[in-house]
Amino acid sequence: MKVHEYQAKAILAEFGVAVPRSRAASTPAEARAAAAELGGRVVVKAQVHAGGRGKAGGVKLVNTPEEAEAFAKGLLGTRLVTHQTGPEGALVPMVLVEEALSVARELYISILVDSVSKTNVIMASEAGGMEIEEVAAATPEKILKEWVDPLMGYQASIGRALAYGMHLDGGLIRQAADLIEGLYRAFIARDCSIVEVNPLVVTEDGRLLAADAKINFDDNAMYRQKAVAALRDTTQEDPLEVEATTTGVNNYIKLSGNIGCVVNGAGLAMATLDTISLFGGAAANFLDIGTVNNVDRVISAMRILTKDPDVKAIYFNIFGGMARVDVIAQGLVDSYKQLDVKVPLVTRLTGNGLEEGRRILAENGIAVIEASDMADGARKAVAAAAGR
Amino acid sequence: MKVHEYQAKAILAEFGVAVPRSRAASTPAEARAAAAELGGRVVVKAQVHAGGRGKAGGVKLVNTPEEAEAFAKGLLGTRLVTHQTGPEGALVPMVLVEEALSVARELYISILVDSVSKTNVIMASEAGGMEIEEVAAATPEKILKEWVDPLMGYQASIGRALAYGMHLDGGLIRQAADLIEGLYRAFIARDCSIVEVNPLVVTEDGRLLAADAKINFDDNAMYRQKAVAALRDTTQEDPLEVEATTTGVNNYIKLSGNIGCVVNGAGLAMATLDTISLFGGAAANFLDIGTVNNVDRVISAMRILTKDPDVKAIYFNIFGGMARVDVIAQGLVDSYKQLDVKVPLVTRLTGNGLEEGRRILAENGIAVIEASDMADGARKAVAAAAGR
Amino acid sequence: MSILLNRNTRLLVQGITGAEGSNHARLCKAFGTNIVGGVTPGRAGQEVDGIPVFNTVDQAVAATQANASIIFVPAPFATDAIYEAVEAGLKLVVCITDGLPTWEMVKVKRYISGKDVVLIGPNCPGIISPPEKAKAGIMPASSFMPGKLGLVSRSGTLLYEAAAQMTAAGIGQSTAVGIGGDPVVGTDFVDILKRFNDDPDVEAIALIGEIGGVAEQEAAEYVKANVRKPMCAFIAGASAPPGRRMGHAGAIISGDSATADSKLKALSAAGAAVTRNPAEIGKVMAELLASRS
Amino acid sequence: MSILLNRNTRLLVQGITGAEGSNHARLCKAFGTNIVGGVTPGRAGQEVDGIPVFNTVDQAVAATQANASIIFVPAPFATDAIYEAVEAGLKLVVCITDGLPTWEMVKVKRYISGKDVVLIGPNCPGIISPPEKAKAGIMPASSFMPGKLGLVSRSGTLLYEAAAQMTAAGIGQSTAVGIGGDPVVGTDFVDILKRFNDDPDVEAIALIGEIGGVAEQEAAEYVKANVRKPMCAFIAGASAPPGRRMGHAGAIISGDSATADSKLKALSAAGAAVTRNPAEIGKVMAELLASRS
Repeated sequence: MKVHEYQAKAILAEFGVAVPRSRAASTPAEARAAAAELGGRVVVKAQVHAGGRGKAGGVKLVNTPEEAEAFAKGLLGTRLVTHQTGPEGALVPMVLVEEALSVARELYISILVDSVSKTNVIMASEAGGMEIEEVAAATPEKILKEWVDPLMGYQASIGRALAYGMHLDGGLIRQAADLIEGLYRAFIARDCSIVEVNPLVVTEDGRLLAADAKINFDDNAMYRQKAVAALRDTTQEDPLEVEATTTGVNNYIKLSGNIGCVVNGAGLAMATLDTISLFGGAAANFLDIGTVNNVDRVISAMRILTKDPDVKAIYFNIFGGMARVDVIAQGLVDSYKQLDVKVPLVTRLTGNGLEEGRRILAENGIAVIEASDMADGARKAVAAAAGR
Repeated sequence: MKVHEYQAKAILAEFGVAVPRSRAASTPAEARAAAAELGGRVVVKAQVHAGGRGKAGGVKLVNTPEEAEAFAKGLLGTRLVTHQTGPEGALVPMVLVEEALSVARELYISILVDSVSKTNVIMASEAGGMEIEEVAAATPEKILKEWVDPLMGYQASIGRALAYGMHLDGGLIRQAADLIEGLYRAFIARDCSIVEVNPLVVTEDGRLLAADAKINFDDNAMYRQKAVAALRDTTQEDPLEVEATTTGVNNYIKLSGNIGCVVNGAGLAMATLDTISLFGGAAANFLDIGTVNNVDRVISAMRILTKDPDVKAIYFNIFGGMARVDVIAQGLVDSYKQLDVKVPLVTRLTGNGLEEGRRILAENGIAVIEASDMADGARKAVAAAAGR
Repeated sequence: MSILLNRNTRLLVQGITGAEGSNHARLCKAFGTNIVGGVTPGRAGQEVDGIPVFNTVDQAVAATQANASIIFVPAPFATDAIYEAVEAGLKLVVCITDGLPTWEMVKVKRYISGKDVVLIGPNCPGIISPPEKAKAGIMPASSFMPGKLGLVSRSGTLLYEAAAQMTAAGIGQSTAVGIGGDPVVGTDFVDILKRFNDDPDVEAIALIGEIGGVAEQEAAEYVKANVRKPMCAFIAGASAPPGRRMGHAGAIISGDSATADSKLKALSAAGAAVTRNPAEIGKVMAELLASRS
Repeated sequence: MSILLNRNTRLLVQGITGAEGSNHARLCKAFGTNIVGGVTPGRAGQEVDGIPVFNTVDQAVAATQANASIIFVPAPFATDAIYEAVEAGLKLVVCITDGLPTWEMVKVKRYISGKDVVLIGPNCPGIISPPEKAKAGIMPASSFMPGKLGLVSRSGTLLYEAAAQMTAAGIGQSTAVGIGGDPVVGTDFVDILKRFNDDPDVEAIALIGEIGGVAEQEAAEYVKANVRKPMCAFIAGASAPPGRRMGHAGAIISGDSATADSKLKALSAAGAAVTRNPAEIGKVMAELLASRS
């Protein structure tokens, strides 16, 4: 789960992380008032769940409250297109009005789980303000890494090592160590999957501030992070993806092809997409229906697929294990009763509950294009979507 | 560091531990008001830093606020003598007025560091209400132990294992698990060295309550437990021990003999007491003067010893290491200037700074009975204390 | 004839009275697994399909001498269930439960490090050993048959898929392990590959990976240095768009090394026969075995 | 000629710019110890007695190839100092600092378990190896002389006391270790006894224990099963009243096994010559050696 920059900064500030003075505004008038309160000269930043806002015209340094209001007016309620949003762009529901900083240096800090050591790693770099992937590619030696033992937790020497490694000195060492400790405490306490501060700014007057902040949260931990979960902004997500999560279809991702897929298991779902791709087709979505204990989730999945105008054929690839084929079949039957399914349905069914599932489909007269294996299913789905 | 029962219960309650309803009272009138508020039928308990209050007459079940007041009046400001206080007893500065419980069962729970596994252990027993040492001696199989991995912290299965092990059932399992988790969280968060609930009571109406509670704290952690440190009640300590801690002589313990000892190092200090004992004497105190960086601590130690009317001779056993003999010697010189030292002084000095130390003592005309080794010193101290 | 699990394994089912726990306890037992007990707090004295239920793992171990467990408890209780199993001295713990916060597994991974226990999962289908008639997992037994193949997969359903293809091609399995799709799992590919490589009864190995993480690259390094048995591999997610999460939290492409392509190349360079078609895993293995014999 | 420490040890001093750190850095160096650097954050570029100071242990290791450290930082910072040293890959860490909360050491003990590092202390006098002219500690060097005795003590000053008696009796020391008086220390008696027992250059062993805890009982068990070298022992605190804390938090008599008497009996039964007189430790050892030769 993602949150807006203003929400991320509020969370980090709770843990003592130094952030610029700022106010979030949802109307141009609020933006003007915020700018006035902050002294007039401010940065106004579009709040969207995507990077690349600056190049896309979503961030502006202004000198007066009136300019702040005007810029906010041009952003709020519009859709901002960045290189991360896709052509449809992302709705701007809020702007962040923030004190303008006199920037002496731009640094970088992030925290995430290291896939090699399987523990939390804090990365820092003197090359702030650019994408860390670019830094990693061009000057990997500029990326410092410190791992945190999960037993010992954060230790002050970790922050010091990174601070000295970024060639800070004097009072900035202590500021950096405190800031990094705050980031780490937030990372643990709020079950983050990534905390990224880029840039981390050293101001001309010797302050160290998280000038931008990005937090993603571990979806699996939201059951114990109710306050975080409440920050979800569904305007920033694909409407079908929102519907999926609200109807229990947790692993749905909208893609750009035309074959709607329903698969049980994430790995099999990915492999299904791969097979479709091998046969020259493209999936309209990724959908792992998971462990199906009742038919409702099948109906929810079918409802989403029938709402997607891109879908020209539906492909069910089910290997019955914890999920049973007969439950899937009953769900399909009920879906055809409740929904107006207009596109052809290809099924590749096997595993637990197969015989019963086949019987249910046949008895209820559901017209399916049966496939013998997952390659056959992909081939038939590609053909069906092409109208062949 | 120790605290009173009422303070221990307040700390545990912060962590969700179920305790009886109660009010602490420092005057008989407060005790009466508290009893009235709690319904009249209450237990009034003397608050002293010692066990064995019940047998010593410090605890009474009363039926009316007036009885509570009368009992409190007889206790407050007096000294209660229990088997743990010594003959001088302990001042009763407060009483705890507590709801009377209908007790169905008495259990036992404690948390401390296990000296074998070097990790925290939670002990539980169905044989509550008696000293755990007696249970350990008589029926060791009735003591359950669960160790807590410091990395994983408390896990619910630990409390369940203890709860089922004590043959609780139904809703008491959950109550016990919650209570034990609360105890553990308090143990860690407040840097306790022991948390003991004895008895842990199951009431006739199915509640599980910490009917008594004892907490000792890790003195080494008091720098980060300011709120706990503020609970210290010096009325419960030997006045000389209080003076010792307030003047930087942290490891002073009053004993029953007549040879005042000043030693550097806890092990050497214990060995010094052992040697005195071998020669038929008895130490008036244990005193580890630690690492002496200035003469003031020597003067403070000497002041305590000269205030102790039991002390008939003083024995300095110093092996200069981190502590230097010359600093000790200068401290002795200053002590003789500032204090009225009437008893003979035996010194056994060796190690770092020895020559300089001897010179300082000689130049200042301090009359010492020099000893060649620690046995010689003990022998001479025993003789000096006996007036020989 | 198998790794980790065999006919002598004495298996507990943690969460046995739940819907999934009771269902799969029955299925595992029906397959032949030596299930000696189940654990659900408050349910001691009950039975599930003739299997006695205990309140705690300790009590179950005391009564049954169990040495392994399979966990079906909900995610918020799974860390505790793993802890309880490990503290009770079980040597094999299979955690089927999905949805554990990553931080929980970071701690658990550190916790079991150096201990004499193998944790499989979480978010995994478990283990099956057809020759031993032993299953600590949720895989459909009908897709498997006894043989000499060692099969390991991050994905559950792809494990079944690959096994079914192998079985259809006449290639039986010695042990099949689903290690789980989460970013941090108890046992990684390398741990399982070592066991397969060291087991003289395993004559061939199949590995089913996914995009994201570095487990397949680590596996490739190990294979290159150590494995001389015939081996095939497939990596799911070649067609996944970068940066999106495909169900398994581990499957985010966060750099070049995490792509299906780089993983396949690494495994191929290590000597494995690789395929980009998940429908042909069995065929590739069969051809490889035929070419070797 | 020694355990843990020798003339090739490359020692760092953490907290070298403090009063104790700088003083003992000088004394250790004067004894002959190969001190290669010191660490105090913010003091990089300075020198203490010619020893270069670094901001972090990592930087010091990179510049000096240090492989050991001695810690003098105040108690609130000692856990971090130990962590920094261990993470930097040092193989020997000696923590002189006293006053660490027990919970910190419970965590540290678990943390270093299984790692390739030896932590001595905290609240200890450190290690000295007279034949190697190496000292990572605060003991007065004049009390020690080279020889073949392995000496280990919980108490610092009793270590000096015992060493001085040995030296006076002509019994030189190979290595002397003060393991520290806290309830939880990095290295216990048994760890040191094993090293002494395995070192062919150690011909005799002296152990100085205290009341409280079970370290001496564990030592006795090990000695009984393994040690055939001449050994003597003293336990401080025979005259201590039960239940009072005698300076060392570990020295609370909490049961029969924690008394001086039971510890002496256990060590005696294990074959050690024991004495109840701390002034006669050297004499007892000398008599034992004389009776053996």
